[in-house]
Amino acid sequence: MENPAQILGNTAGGVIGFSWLMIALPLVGAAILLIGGRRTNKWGHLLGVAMSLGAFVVAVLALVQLLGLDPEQRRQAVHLYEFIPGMVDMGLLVDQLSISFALLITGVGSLIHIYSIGYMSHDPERRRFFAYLNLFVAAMLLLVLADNYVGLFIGWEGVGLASYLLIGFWYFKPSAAVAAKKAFIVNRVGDFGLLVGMFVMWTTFGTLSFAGLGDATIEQNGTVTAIGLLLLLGACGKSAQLPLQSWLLDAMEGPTPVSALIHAATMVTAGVYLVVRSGAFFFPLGSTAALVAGIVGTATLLAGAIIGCAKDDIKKGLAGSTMSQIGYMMLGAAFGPVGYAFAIGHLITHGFFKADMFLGAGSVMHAMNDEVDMRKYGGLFSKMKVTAITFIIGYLAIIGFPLLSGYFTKDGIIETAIEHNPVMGWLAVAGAGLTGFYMSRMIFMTFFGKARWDKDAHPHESPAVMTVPLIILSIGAIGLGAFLVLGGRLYQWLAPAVGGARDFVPAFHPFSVPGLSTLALVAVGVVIAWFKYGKAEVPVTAPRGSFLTTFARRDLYGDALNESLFMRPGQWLTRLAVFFDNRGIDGLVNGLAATIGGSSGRLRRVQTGFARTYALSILFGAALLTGALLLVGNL
Amino acid sequence: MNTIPAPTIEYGTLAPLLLIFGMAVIGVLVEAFAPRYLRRSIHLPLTLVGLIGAFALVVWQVAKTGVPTSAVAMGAVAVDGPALFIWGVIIVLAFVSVLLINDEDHFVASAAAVPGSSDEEEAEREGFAHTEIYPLVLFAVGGMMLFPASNDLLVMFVALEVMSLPLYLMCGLARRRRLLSQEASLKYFLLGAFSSAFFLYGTALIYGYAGSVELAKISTALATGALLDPLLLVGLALLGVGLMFKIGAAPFQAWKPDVYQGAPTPITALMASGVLVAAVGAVLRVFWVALGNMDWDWRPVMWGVAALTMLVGAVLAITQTEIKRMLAYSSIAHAGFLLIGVMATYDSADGNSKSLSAILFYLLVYGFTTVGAFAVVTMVRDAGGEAGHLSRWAGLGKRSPLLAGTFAFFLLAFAGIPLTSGFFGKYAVFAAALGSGNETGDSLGGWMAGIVVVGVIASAIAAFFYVRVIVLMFFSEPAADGPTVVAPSFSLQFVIGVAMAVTVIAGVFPQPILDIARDAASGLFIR
Amino acid sequence: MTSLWLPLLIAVPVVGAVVVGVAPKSAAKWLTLATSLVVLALTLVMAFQFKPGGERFQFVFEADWIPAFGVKFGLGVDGIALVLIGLTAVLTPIVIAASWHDADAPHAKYSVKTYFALMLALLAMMVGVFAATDIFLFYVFFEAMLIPMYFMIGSYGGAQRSYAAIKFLLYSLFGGLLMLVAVIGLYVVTTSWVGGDGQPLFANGTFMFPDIIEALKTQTIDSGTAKWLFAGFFIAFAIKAPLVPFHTWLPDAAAQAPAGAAVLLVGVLDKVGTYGMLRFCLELFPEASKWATPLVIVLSVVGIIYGAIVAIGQTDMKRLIAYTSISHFGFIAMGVFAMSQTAQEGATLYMVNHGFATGMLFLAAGFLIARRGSPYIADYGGVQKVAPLLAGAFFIAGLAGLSLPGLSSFVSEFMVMIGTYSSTAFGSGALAVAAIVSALAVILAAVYILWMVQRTLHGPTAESVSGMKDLSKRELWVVAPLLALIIGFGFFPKPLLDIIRPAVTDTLVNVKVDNPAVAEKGAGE
Amino acid sequence: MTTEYLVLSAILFVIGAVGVLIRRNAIVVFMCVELMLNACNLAFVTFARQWGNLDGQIIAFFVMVVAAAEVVIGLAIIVTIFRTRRSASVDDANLLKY
Repeated sequence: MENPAQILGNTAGGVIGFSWLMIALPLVGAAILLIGGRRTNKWGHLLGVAMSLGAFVVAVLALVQLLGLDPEQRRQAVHLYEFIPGMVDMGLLVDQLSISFALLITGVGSLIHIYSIGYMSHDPERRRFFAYLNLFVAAMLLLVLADNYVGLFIGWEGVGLASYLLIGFWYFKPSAAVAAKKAFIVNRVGDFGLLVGMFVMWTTFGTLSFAGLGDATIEQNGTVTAIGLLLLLGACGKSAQLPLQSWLLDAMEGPTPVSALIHAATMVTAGVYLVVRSGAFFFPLGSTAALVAGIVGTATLLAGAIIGCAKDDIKKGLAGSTMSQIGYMMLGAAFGPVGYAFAIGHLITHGFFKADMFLGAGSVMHAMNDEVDMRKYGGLFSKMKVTAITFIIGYLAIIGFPLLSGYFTKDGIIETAIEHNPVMGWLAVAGAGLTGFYMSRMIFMTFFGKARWDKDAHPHESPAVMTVPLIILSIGAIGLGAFLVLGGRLYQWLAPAVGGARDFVPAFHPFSVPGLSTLALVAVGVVIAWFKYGKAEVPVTAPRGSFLTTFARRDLYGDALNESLFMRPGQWLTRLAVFFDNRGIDGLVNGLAATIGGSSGRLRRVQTGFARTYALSILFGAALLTGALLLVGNL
Repeated sequence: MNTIPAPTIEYGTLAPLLLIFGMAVIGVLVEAFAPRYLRRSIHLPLTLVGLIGAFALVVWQVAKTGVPTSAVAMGAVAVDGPALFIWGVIIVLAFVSVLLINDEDHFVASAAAVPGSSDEEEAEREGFAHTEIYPLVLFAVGGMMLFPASNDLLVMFVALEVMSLPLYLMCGLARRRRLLSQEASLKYFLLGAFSSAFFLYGTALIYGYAGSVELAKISTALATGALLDPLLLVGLALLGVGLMFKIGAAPFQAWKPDVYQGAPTPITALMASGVLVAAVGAVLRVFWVALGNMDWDWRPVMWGVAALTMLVGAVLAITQTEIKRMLAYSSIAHAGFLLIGVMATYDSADGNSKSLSAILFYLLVYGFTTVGAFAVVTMVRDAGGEAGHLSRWAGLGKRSPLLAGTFAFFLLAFAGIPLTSGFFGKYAVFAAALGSGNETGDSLGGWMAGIVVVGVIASAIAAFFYVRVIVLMFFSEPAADGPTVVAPSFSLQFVIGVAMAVTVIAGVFPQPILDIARDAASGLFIR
Repeated sequence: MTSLWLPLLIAVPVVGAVVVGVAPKSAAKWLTLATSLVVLALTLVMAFQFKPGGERFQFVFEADWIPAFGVKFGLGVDGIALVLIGLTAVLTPIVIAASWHDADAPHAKYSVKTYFALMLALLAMMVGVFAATDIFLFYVFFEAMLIPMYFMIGSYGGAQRSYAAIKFLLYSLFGGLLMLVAVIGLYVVTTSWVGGDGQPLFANGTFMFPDIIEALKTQTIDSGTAKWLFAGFFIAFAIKAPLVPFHTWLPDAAAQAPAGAAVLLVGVLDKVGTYGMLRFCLELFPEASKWATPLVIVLSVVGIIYGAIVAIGQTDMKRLIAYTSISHFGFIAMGVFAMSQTAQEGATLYMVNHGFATGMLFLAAGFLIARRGSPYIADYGGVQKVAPLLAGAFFIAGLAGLSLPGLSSFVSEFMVMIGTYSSTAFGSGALAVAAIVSALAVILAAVYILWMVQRTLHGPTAESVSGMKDLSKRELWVVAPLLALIIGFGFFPKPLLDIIRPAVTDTLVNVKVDNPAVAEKGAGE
Repeated sequence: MTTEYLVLSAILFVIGAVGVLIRRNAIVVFMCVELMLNACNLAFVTFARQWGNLDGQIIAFFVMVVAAAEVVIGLAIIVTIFRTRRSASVDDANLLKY
C-alpha cells in the first residue's frame, strides 16, 4: 500500500514536515488540563490559549512555506505512520484548501480562546472549558489536515465529541444535557452516511486517501453518485443542513464562545469542506449528487432565514442565520471549482463576521446578566459602543452591504448559482432579502429603540480581553471578502487543490441584474425591519403572531417531525423488543424448563408406593418387550 | 452299567469366589459359636481379610497364570477378562462398603423387636447387634461375583438369588426409620422374586428353544436355528425382564427409589455400586455371548429401553426432595447410559472391545463415585437419623465447606463435567456408540447417533438437579436448626478418600485405568 | 520442538490458586495479584518472542495425555490465540485489583480466599482454552471453565445470583454437550481416514487440530456429516458468544455477577465462543461453514440491531452493558463469517478491544453501583458533579462502547464492517447489505450510551448520590491502564494487527476462499 | 404330546403373575410367586422331555432349592412386617412413594 507521499511524489520538509504540531499542541494542552485536573485551575486557561496560538503560528509558517513553493508543488504530504496496515496510512495533506481552513480554525479559534478568558472568568470550571476547546481545535485540525477519509472521520467524530462536551458544558442543566445528546445522535446519522460512503469507496477504488482517489479515474456512474450522496448525508449532519438541521438551534445551550467557534465559524462548515474535498464525486456539474447538494443548500438557506426571522432569542436567531449561510456555501459547493472558491470564500468571511456577531451577542449577554431575549434588550448602543459597532460591522457584512466581506462572497455564490441553475439562484436571492430583514430586526431590537431591560440589568461594556477579539474579527469582516474575491485570488489559490483552471478569473460583476436585485431585496428587507422593529414599539412579550411566525418559531416543525417519525416509533419499538426478549425468548427458555419440571412432578405420581403397581409395571414392561421383540423380529 | 464321570473343577481359577464363600461360611460358624461380645471383632477382620485375599487372588491370577481362555467348572463359570475386571471392582467396592457398614450403628439392634417396643429399647441397651450382616454381605458379594461370570443361565439364576436374598434381608435392618426400612425390604423382596420368576421362565423357554442353558450352546443354536421362533423371542423378552429389573432400567425401575431410600445407607451404597456392576456384567454376557447372533433383533428394543431409562431417570429426579431418592433416580439414568454402551456393539471384535472397555471403565468410576456420595450422605445427621430431606442440606457449604465441597465434586462427576471421572465415562460410552454407528453395515447406523443425542439431552436435564443440590448447599442460607455433621471416623474418611481419589485421578489422568479396562476387554468374553 | 512457555503459563496460576487456598487470609489478595502479574509478565515476554509470519503455531508443546482416546496435551498459539491470551493476562490483574473488596462485605460469610483462588483457577483455564491445539483438551477447558465462574456468580453475586448461575451453567453445559457429540463425531471421522499408503492416517484417532487441518488437505468429511458436526460446534459457540437467540443467559449472569467476574465473563469467557467459530467451525468444516454463512450473517446482523435496541430499553446498567455486548458479539460473528481478510482481522481485533472497552465499562459501572448500592439507572443523576473522575472513566468507557473513532473499538468495528462490505467470498451484494444494516448500530450505540450517560452523570445531582466518593487510588490504578490501552490501540492498532494478520491469512487459506491477501501469501511462498 | 404341558405351565405362570397383581396379603402374593417358579419347573421338565436330555430336570431341582431358600427369607421379612404393622397387607406398606 503506497502512501500518499509516494503518490504525490513529494514528502514535505521544513515547517510543513512539522505540521502535525498543529494537532499535537492543542491535544497536549487538552490532555494536560484534563489529567492535571484542579491543580491546573490557576493557569489552565493561559495554557489553552498558548497552545491554540502555537498552532496558529505553525499554520502561518506553513502557509509562508507554501507560498514559497511553485503553485503545482503546493500539495504537501506528511506521512505519519501506518494506521491500519494495508488500508490506511495516517498522514497529513497540507495544501491550499487545508491550510486555509487551518488558518481560519487556529486564527478565529485563538481569538475566541482569548475572548473566553473574559467570558468564562466567573465559571468555576473554566479550566475544563479550555480543555474542551483545545480538544476541539485539535480534532478540527485533524479533520481538515488528514490526508485520508479515515483520518478525516476521526477528526469528524472528534469535533462531534468536543461539540457534545461543550454544548453540555453546563451538564447540570437538563436542557443542556439533552441538547448535547441530540447533537451527537443527529450527527451520528450523518456519520452513518460517511461510513457507508467509505465502505463503497474502499470497495470500488481500493483506497481511502485523497491522493489515491486523485489518481483513480472516477467517471460518473451509479456507484460514484451513491458515494456522493452518502458523503452529502454526512455533510448534512455536521453542517446542520436539512433534513438533519434540528440539532443546531438546541446547540445554543452551550456557552456563547462555543456557539461562535463551533456552531458558527468552524465545525459546522466541515460539511462544506467534505463536499469540496470530495469534489470528484460531485462531478460533472448537475450530476445527481451535485444537484441534490444544491437543493439541500437552497432549502436550508431559506429555512434558516425563515427561522431567523422569528426568533427572539438572539443566539437562536444567529443560529438560524448560520444555517442559512452554510446553505449558501453548500449551494456554492454544488457548482464545481468556481463555486468552491466562493463557497470557501464565504466560509472564511462568514467565519469572521459570524464569530464576530456571536461574540458580540455574548458580550451583550455578559452585560445583561445572561439575558438572551432580544425583547428585553433595546437601546444598548450607547451603553456598549465597541460591542455595538463591531456587531454592526458584522451585520453589514452578512447582509452583503457593498464592499464588505459578505458582499463579495455571497454575491459570488448567487451569481454562480444563477449561471448554472436559475431557480436555485433566484431562491438564493430571495434568501438574501430575508437575511436583510432578520439581521436588521436583530440590530434594531438589540441596540436601538427604547431600553426594555429588567430592573436589575446594568449594561456595561465588556473588558478589553473580550472587546479586542471583537475588533480584530470585525476588521476581517470588513476587508477579507475583497481581498479573497477580487482578481479571483482565492480561486486561483485553491485551483490546484480542487481542480480548476488556474489562469481563469471567475466573473464578478456587481452591476449585473442579480447583483442589483440582491441589493434591492436586501434594502427592502432592511426597510421592513426598520418599520416593524426600529420605528415601531417592540412588545416585551412576543405577540402570538401569524401562522407563519409560529411555523418559524417552531423551527419549521422540524423537531415535531423527528419526534413523530423517529422518537415515538423508536420508543415503541424498544418497549416491544424488551418485552419480546423477556417474555418471548427468555419466556420460551424458562417455559421449557417449567414444562420439564411440571412433567416430572406429574410423572413421579406414577410411583404410587404400592408394590402391586410396581409389579404391574413390570408385567406391562414384559409385555412391551415381548411385543417389541416380535415386532422387530418380523420387520 | 455306566459310571457317572466326576466333574472337573479348576479350583485355582475359582479361588477368589471360593474364598469369599468360604469366609462367608466361616462367618456363619462364628455367629453360631463365638460369644456375642466377640463376634463383631472377629467378623470385621475376617471379612476384610477375605476380601483382600480375594482381590489378591484376582490380581495374582491375572499377573501369573493369565486370563483363562475357556470356561471352567465344566463350562459353568467363565472367568475371563471382563469377569476378572468386574470381580476386582466388586471386591474393592465391597471392601469400602464393609467399612461403611462397620462405620457406625446403622443397623437395628434386634430386627425381631417391634419398633418402639420395650424389646427394642432393651436390645439397644444390651448393645445387641446383627453381626450376621458380615457373612450376609460376603454371600451377596459372592453372588455378585458369580452373576456376571456364570456361563450358563442356571448358574446365573442361582447367582442372582445368592446375590439378592441377603440384600433383601439387609434392606430391612436399618436402625432408624425402621418402618421405611422394612417396607423397602418387603418391596424389594416381592418384586425381586417376581422378576426372577420371569428370568427363570425366560430361561425355560430358551432352554426349550436351544435344548441347553449354556450360553455358548444357545449362541450356536441361534447361528443355525430359526431366529423368529416365538419361543426364543418370548424367552428372550422374559429373560430381559429379569436382567433389566436388576439394573433398574425403565420400565422396571420402580423399586429402585423406594428401596434405596428405605435401606440402610451402607447397604444402599453396596447395592447402587456392586449390584449394578454385577448386573451390567451379566447383561453384557447374556446379550453378547448368548444372543450376539441376533443383535439385529434386540438392539433396537434396547435402544428404546435405554432412551426411556435415561429420560425417566433424569426427568423424575428433578423434583425429588429426598437425597437418597434423588441418587436412586440418578443411578437409573446412569443405567440408561450403560445400556447405550451395551448396545454399542456391532460385531467387529475391535469395536466390541472398545465399547466393552468403555463400559468397564464407566462401571469402575461410577461405582466409586456412588459409594463416596452415599458415604457423605451418612454423615449429615438429624435427630431422627440421616437428614434425608434436601431442604435440610441448605447452606451446608457454609457450615462445613469441606464436606459440601466433596459432595459437590461427586455430583459434578455424576453430571459428567470434565476433569471428573464421570466425564470420561460418559465420553467413552458415547464415543463407542458413535463409533459402532459408523461401522459399515451396522443395522442401527444413524440411530446410534440418535441415542447419543438422547443421552445428551438426558444429561443436560440431569445436570439440572445435580446443580440444584450444589446451589442448595452453597448459594442458599443455612436453616436455623440445620443438621449436624458427624465427625467422620477413620474408616469413613478412608472410604470417602478412596472414592475421591478415584474420581479425581480418573478425571485428570484416566490412562492407567483405561489401559486395565482395555486389556480386560481385549480378550472379549470367552464363548 | 516443544517449548515450556504455555505449560508454565497454565501452571503458574494453578499453583497460585493452591497457594492462595492454603495461605493466610490476609495474604490471599496480594498473592493473587502477584500471581496474575507474573502471568502477565510471562505473556508479554512470550508475545515479544512471537514471530509473526513464522511457524503458524509457536511455543508448541505436545505430550500424551490419554493415548487410549488419542488425546494429547497439545498447546500452541498462533496470532489469534496469542492476542486473546494477552487480553486475558492483561484483564485479570486489573479485575483482581478492581474486585479487591467484592468478596468482603456484604458477603462476609463467604471466604475471600475461595474467591481469589477461583479467579486464579479461572485464569489458568482461560489461558488453557486459548492455548489448546488439541480439540479434546480445548473442550475440557471449555467446560471446566464454567465451574469457577459458576461459583463466582453463585456465591458472590447479587440478589438473583443462584437463578443466574444455574441458567448460565445449564445453557453452557447444554451447548458443551452438543459440542462433545460433535467432537466425538469428528474423532470417529478422522479414525476412518486412510492415507495414501492405504494405512489409516490416525490409527487410534487424534484430536490435534494442526494434524487434522493438515490431513484435511487430502481428506474430506462427507458433507452431510460435516454439516451436523458444524452445527454441534457452532451452537455451542453461539451459546457461549452469545448470538441471538441464545443470548438470554448473558444479561442475567452479567447483571448478577460481581463486577469483576462480569468483566471476565463478558470480556474473556464469551470470546471463547467467537474464537471457536473462527478457529474450529471455519477451518474444520469450510464447506459447511460456507453453507451456513447466510444464516449466521443474518443471525449476527439481527443480533447487532436487536441487541442495541433492547439495550436502549434497559433500566439496569449491567443488563444494558450486557446487551450492548450482545450487539458487539454480533459484529464479531459477522466479521468471522464474512470470510475476508479485513473482516476477520477486524473481528479478532474486536475480541480484544471489546474486552478492554466493555471491561472498563463494567468496572466503572461496578464502582458506581458499589457506591450507590443500586444497579438501576433511575437511581442516579448528576454524578459528574460529585465524582468527576469516576464520571470521566464511565464516560470514556461509554465512548469506547459506542466505538468512537480514536478509541480502539472503532478500528475493529470499522474493519469488520468495511471488510464485510467488500468481502468477495460470496459474490458482492448480500454481505454489503449486511454491512450497511449493521452500520445503523453506529446510531443506536450513540443512543444507548449517551442516554445512560445523561441519566447517570448529567442533570441535577440526585441527593442519593450527593455523598458519593470519587475514585480511590486503587480504582485509579484499575482504570488507568485500560484507558491507556483503549486510546493507545485506538490510534496505533498496528502491533496487534501485525500479530493477527498471518494467522487470519492461514485461516482463510484453509477455508479456501479467494482472498487477495491469500493470493499474496501464495505468491510469497 | 408335550404341548399341553407347556400350555399348562404357561397358564400356571399367568395365574401366578395375576395373583401377584390382585392379591393383597403378602403371604398369598408370595405363594403366587412360588406358583410361577413351579410353572417354570413344569416347563423345564417338559422341555427336558422334549429334548431328551436331563438338564431340564436337574434345573428343576435347583429351582426347588432356591425357592426353598427364598421362602425362608420371604417369610422372615413378612413376619417382621406383620409384627410391626399388625397386618400383612402389601398395600399398607406404602410410606415410600413418588
